[in-house]
Amino acid sequence: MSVLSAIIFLPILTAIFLFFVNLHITLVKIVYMISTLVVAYLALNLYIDFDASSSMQFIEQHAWISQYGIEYHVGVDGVSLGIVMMNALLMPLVAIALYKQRDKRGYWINLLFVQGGIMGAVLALDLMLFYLFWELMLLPIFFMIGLFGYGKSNFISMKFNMYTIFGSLMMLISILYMAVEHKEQFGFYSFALDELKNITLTTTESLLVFSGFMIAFGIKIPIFPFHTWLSDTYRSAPMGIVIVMSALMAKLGTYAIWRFLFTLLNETSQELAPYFIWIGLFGLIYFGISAITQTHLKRMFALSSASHLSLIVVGFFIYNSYGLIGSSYFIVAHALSSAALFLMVAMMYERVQTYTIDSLGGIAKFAPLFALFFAFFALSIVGVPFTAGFVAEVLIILGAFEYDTLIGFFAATSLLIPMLFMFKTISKVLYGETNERTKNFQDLRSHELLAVIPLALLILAMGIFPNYFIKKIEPTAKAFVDKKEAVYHE
Amino acid sequence: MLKAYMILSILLFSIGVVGLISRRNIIVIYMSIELLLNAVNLSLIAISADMADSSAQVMSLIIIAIAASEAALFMSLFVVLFRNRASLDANLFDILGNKHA
Amino acid sequence: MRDTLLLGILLLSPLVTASLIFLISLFFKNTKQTIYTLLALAGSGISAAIALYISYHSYFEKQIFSSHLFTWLNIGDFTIEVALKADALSSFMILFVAPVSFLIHIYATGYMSRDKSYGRFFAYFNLFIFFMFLLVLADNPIIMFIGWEGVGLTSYALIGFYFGDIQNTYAGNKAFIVNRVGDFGFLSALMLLFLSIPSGGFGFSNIFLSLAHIEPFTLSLIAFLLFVGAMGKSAQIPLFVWLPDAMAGPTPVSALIHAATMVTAGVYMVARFAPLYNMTPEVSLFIAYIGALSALFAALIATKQYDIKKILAYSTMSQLGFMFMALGVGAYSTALFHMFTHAFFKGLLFMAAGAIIVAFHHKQDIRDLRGIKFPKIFIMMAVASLTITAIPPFSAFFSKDAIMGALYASGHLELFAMAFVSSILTAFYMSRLMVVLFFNKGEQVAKESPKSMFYPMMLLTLLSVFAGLLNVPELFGGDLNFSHWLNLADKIYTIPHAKEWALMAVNTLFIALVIYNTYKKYAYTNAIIVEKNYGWVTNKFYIDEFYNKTVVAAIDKLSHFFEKTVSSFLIDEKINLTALAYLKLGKIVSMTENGNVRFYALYMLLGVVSGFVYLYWMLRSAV
Amino acid sequence: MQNEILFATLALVAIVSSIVMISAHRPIDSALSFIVTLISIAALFALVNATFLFVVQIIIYAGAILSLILFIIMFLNIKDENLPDEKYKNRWLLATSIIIAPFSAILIDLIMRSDIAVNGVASEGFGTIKDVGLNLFSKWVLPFELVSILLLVALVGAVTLSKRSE
Repeated sequence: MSVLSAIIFLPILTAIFLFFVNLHITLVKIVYMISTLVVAYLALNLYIDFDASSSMQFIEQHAWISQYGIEYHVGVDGVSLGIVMMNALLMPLVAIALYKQRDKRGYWINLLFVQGGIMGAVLALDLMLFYLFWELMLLPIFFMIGLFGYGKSNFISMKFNMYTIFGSLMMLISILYMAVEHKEQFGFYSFALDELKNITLTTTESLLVFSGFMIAFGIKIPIFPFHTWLSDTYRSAPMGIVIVMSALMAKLGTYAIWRFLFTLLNETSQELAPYFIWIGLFGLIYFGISAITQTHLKRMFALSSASHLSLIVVGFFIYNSYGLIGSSYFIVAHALSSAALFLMVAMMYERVQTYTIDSLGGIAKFAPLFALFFAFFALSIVGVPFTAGFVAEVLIILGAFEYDTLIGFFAATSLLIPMLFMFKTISKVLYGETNERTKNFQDLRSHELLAVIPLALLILAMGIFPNYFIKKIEPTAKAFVDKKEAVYHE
Repeated sequence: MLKAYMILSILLFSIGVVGLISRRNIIVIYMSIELLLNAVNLSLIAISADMADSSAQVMSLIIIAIAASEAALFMSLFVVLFRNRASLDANLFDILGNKHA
Repeated sequence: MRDTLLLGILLLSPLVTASLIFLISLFFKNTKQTIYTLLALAGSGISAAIALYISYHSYFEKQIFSSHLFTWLNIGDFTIEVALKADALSSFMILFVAPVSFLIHIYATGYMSRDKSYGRFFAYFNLFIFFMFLLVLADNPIIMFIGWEGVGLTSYALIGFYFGDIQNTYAGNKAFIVNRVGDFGFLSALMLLFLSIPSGGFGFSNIFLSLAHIEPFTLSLIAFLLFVGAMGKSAQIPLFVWLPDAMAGPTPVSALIHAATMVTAGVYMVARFAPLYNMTPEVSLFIAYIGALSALFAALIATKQYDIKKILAYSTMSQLGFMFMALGVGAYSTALFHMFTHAFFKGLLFMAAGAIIVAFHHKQDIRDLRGIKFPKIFIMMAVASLTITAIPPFSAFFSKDAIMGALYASGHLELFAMAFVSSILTAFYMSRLMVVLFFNKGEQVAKESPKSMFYPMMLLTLLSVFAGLLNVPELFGGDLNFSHWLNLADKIYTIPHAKEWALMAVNTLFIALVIYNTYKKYAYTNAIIVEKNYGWVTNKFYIDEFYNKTVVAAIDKLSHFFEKTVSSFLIDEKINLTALAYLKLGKIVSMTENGNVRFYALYMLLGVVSGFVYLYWMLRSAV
Repeated sequence: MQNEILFATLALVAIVSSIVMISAHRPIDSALSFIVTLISIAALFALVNATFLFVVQIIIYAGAILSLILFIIMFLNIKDENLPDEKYKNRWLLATSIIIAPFSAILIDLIMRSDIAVNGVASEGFGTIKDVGLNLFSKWVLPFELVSILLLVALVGAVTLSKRSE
């Protein structure tokens, strides 16, 4: 059993154990902490052992349903490493920050399931396995929104699931189609990424298969116009899930575009890239501007995430190493920042019991630590220098300029638009006069500090010394670009 | 002759089905069911005559016996239903549906 | 090694002290102010000392200090080093940035002494100068951009320092947002520049070597976009709107940001890219026109302002316009020299204004401050005012006169005319300010300013008077030491001495006349009260209103449109309707399952009949 | 020929009376016309020499079952307001007839076109009580026994059902 399998299955097994063994809630939290910490430790080891000079590694491969060529096949490369690290890191931090707020066993069990699901989906190299984990991470979210959500949570969790399952089914059709094609062309079924990329499809076929995948990923990210589940879901979902969704799951959509679409349908992806770049740029501006007049904090950050995710999509589709590295870096940077910011929002909600931006104000006066971290994380989302987001944005913009000057200019608006809503929010939440709600605002407690300080330090480290981190992504990017060149010259 | 009998049987059967589905009065529905049985009996008898084999007659005899037992049950059912609802409307008896769920 | 040590300490001492102050103020609530004071002064003092040392060596021994710290990014060809370099230009910048910052620090310890957020203030303050040093010392444009953004960011924090009033925060927001518009241009330019030059590093020297490879259009685009960045940072038309609002911050902030540091960054950047601008004369000319317009426009608005700090703010914008005019015609070192003197006299003016504001209980309207008695401040402020109006022999006389001369010599007489009018207007609004404040009947007498505020001002007064001597033109027997030191790609303009004398004389004469007339009009009269305080000029030509109505309102409208119309109505509602349609369909279909057995019989019949028909049809077609 | 005329008449009577049965509004009318149907069917049995079944049909159906129905109708004392208000009865009848028409048509068509008649030669005493009885108690004894159980069950069921629940 390799380290990757351990990382995938430890949370899932722990969750199953907690599900069947009725422990006291305190014990549940302790078991949760132990499990996530072990995963974090394993992931850290993985990061250290990760060979920065090669691409795919730690591959583990077992036959599973050999009749149909379905395999248990996992591996990690520079891009997925980032998501794995974030997933491993954020889960214990979420618990540290929120452990006082949630006293339901199901909350923690579902979070563990989500963690395992995301790990599996990130690491899977077999499409059936990927599909399995992709669905596995959805279900806990469905339950969590339904059970612990706010507002019309049943409706919203239903809507979210309908949306995503619709997408997943489209993807399943594409996967099955490719497997059957493989059978027809090579005589045996296979769902392995490396095998499926060899099949030849006609233009129409590849377009349809591409759309099947793209609908699934596009809904999950979300790109325009599949975004309407987003703000309601974020508003309603409990904070643990919001963090997971914005920091990890949405990234998984962009990651999957890169991992699966670009591998399986390289030429089609390149042909369609301009359209998706424009959709991404439109989304960047559209979501950003939509966010400006939001009054609900979680909705606003939801749109803000969507805006940045569109930029990540652009980064992937511009198909050069700057874009790819920038996007991969942005995945990690944004995961850190948005998770941290949502944590801050959760802490704020615990104190003032409201998410409405206009009913806040003056928090900085009594809670300087809170204000400092809130402002810092908000600014890190905007991408000010010395934060990880800045590096990523610069790289993506550079890639965009290399691709096309006009697209570069549009990508560079990411300097402007997020700032408009973020500064408005910072001002209204932290500054101004205190009011009834905020006058007794308690500053950060020590366990909360414990959760946010690592995030802040990591954001700073990634902003000041990006080279150390980027070295791990570079070979992956290089392999990718070489492959692109190969297609280009054919 | 057999064909004529069969056709008549089919026609009577069809009329029975029409009555069974169209009517809401449960007594008429019951009688439609009896008509169905009779239509079948008719065809059995006709076949029996044609093949000169009395087994089919035994069958229809058994059918008649079953019809009789059915009649007994139906009658008691009518009594119970009418007692409870004071109506013979078949549409009233719809607890199978999701309206009452 | 020595270079690394010097530059590293110069750069890091403000950062380290800022972090320390931050941590202390966050975690130890009852720290004495003295500790903050010591840390803050240590941070900027060490930097200032090293800056002077470096400049000294640079000036006299033509040394270049450079240091390579670490590799920031390295992707294929894209290598960004965190490298610092103090060449002549950078040394020149730190020569005034660091000491003036230090003086403002000392001043601020007095000014802010009663403020509860003393620690936070100095944390921001030191952070600000850290970013300023990074901007100035960076050896490649990306690192420069980091400093550039950092300066904007900390200025946001400083302008919105009194966040109890949300308007101050909004002023900070405005500053940063407008700056970021400029940054958008700057970064775009850098990206284009990077992609245009062949590989081999992105240091300044390498960039300038490769400029010849870039096609002219791209080059012009880059030059223009870089200037967009400068527009934002240096408050030129049309990105100047943040500057007057930025006066919401404490006065030392105004002195720091608007005299010596942040606003001058744009000028520095254009001067840094002088080789580039020399190759794109049309963009240079554009810069000159923008500068001229800004100078004139700001000077015009300043004549009708009543807030003491706002007058100075517009005056800053106007002086920056002068600098850009000079940059535009290629007289880089002249522009830089004006920036040098400007740092002193404008810093002094702001400090004096701050002293007045503190002494008179935070009154800022000159109509409420008529006829104040504040002799020491009066003397210093008078010196500064005479300097800014370019009366000989004060320092700005040399710098501004050089600009005028360059403009005249460049042949763009329309620029010269605009500069001339601006200069006259400068004389008017400055003397109006002085006369209203000090030459009126009034009973308000101030307490003495604290020593910590007074001595820095003293020093700046001296510098305002004598700094001009550092770059005396040939006309007066000097040899333009500074210009030779900076050694920039200046265009050299020579005009006959007689003409130069004439220009100077006419200029000075006009200024003197204006001052005299202003005195006559405002001294011991109520002219300032009866003056009409409405109309286009007083309301800054309704530029703010214009931006609010167009840009801000448009974005708001667009946001509502996107959210309400596109997202909710056009997309979400349609998707919900689809879902609803399925729900309706489900209801309709479930109506068939009504529990009524005869209906079930009917369905069975339907099934049987269709089965029959199908089989029959199959049979018929088979036969 | 005589047989054909007789068959035609009886068939016509059976059909018409059954149509009357399914379309009559009041159950008593239905029941009475159903008797006519049953008797004509019994007569049709007789026409093909199924004499025993003829008798059984008359006695059990027309006699026992129908009188039971009539008795129930009387016993329940059904008034007009107890009857379902079958506003769309005729439409329903028409619609269902149309639906079933292809079913009948196809079956009739198939029967007409196929050659199903065996034309076996009937032995002496075919259809008599002896013939049927021998058959019943030799080849069909198990179904016979099962039917008796069924009748018992029905009996018990009927009693249980009509008992008033407390």
